[in-house]
Amino acid sequence: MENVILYKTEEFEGPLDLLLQLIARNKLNIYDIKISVLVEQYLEQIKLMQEHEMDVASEFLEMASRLLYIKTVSLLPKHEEVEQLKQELTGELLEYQVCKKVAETLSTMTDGFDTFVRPPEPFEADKTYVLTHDSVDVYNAYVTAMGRMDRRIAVPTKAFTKIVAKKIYSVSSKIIFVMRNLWGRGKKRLLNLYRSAKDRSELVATFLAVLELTKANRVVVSGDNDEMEIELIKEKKKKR
Amino acid sequence: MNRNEMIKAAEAVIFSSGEPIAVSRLAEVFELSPKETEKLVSEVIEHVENSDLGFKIIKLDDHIQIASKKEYGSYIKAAFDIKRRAPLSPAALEVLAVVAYNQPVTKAFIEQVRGVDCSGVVSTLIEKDLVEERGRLELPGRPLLYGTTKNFLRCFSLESLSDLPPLPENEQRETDVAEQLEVRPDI
Amino acid sequence: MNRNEMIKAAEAVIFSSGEPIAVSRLAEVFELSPKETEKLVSEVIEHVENSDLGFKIIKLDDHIQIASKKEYGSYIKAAFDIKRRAPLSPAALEVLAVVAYNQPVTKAFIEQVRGVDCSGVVSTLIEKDLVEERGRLELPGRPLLYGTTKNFLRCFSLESLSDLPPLPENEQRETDVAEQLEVRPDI
Repeated sequence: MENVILYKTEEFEGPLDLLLQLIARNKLNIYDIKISVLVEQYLEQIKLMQEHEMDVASEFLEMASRLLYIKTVSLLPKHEEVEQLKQELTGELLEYQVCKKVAETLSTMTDGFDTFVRPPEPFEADKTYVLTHDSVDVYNAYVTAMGRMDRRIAVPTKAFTKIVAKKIYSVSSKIIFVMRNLWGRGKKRLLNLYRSAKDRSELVATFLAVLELTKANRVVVSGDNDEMEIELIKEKKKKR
Repeated sequence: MNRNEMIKAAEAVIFSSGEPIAVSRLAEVFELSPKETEKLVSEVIEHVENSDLGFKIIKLDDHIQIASKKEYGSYIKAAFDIKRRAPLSPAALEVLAVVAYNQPVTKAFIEQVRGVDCSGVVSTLIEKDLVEERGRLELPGRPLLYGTTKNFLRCFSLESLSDLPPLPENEQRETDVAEQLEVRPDI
Repeated sequence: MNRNEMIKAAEAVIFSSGEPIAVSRLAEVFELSPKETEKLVSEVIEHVENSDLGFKIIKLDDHIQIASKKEYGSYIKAAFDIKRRAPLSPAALEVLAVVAYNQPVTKAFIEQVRGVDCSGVVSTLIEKDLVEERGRLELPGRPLLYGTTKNFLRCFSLESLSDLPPLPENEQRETDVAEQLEVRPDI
């Protein structure tokens, strides 16, 4: 077993919490995050959660794709965007760190819920509402309340068609795609694998597939930037 | 625990109880014999009495409770009356509106619409005689149904529910949503 | 009415109310100016304090309430069979922290800070009467706003929100981020 962190999902309050713990564990600088280290360990952790058949909240996956996106962008020759993306993440992490600290302080301030109050004295009071309103007040309140409902309930069918219509690429299908590409020649320029991708979803899936294969010691990636090559590891070369 | 502390602890217990509390319960809590408890109770009564406050401890048979002194009843009533004149909160008004336009409805329906728990608001509206119970829905769990009262009509200058301002276009959708949620009965 | 009587009448009103009562309501009941009412309130607090009872008068913002003294909590729990109240979960404390320091806030703001959905936690905090609705934000969708309750102040031994401990180090940044997100209203 590698040096993985054996946390349980329940111990993370969310992806930001997980990131903060990884940053602390690796003594990373929160103001200048080493995205590659973070991505690797973050994905490792997600995989661990999935292996333990835990329900990985969508927020964790969302953050995974966000980290991967930052990493992808940083691999591009021109990557001015990276600094901004990293700064945004740093900002969120700092903000969340403050939130955690305050929560801790608050927890020391409770009276342990040890003070008690009592209900009002049973008093033969007539609490009947006496004010009068215009009937339009009910109407307005109703429209306000329903306005919220429109968003909560009426949205689904129509709003999701776009998302549903969009093809989602699975990582496993892309693993097959990468392997098939490498089978004959055994070596290929990494950028060529991405070239056929039609949208971001496919790009991310291919990228994840490469990461998966690297981790499983099936392929090795070498070189840098657009000269990067991906090579299939032959059975006998494979470590243990 | 010294005597003074025990008296104060007993006061705290009696205070926290909204209803009269059995003397035997105090005996259990402080692990005292009936006789010792009697003594504790009389010391508590004496302590509160001597403090000369706006409320006192009263003993009814084998129960004990704190109550405000009768002579201040008019002030208490005045405070209540002022409270009665406070207008409805926006949250209460919204819940009332959802009940008015969809009655009879379950709490689950109101919560679905507003996205937050509404038990407290519904009880307040019942207390104010703006909303009332209307039987139960014949579904698993038999949830209570709510509707508006006559006082509601009066407070909102309506002669009947049909005088409620009509809803625009989406009245239809409204019904759809209710059906979709399957919490609204066909009545 | 002489001074002593007025103090006792105020005690009766505060006791009878059970829930926190607005100081302004006392002003109305006793027909006093705000300044005179403040004086009356401090005399009431002093009177009850000096009586050395098992309960005390606490100030919560511009409200006052009688509550049992903390040190007798265990006896109250024993008497009424109240299970040890589970401490708040870290998630609940985090949401509470965001609400307390930024109120009024929308759920979207809380989720932005914590990076996770918080509907369930917010409902729980509302049920525990630590958080309450505070109207709606005038933005598309008119999202609900949330703030902390008086019960929150009591449970965290605060007289008012200004007693909250100062934020650690990057207080300035905090505000910047809030502005950047543009979900927080200027209030």
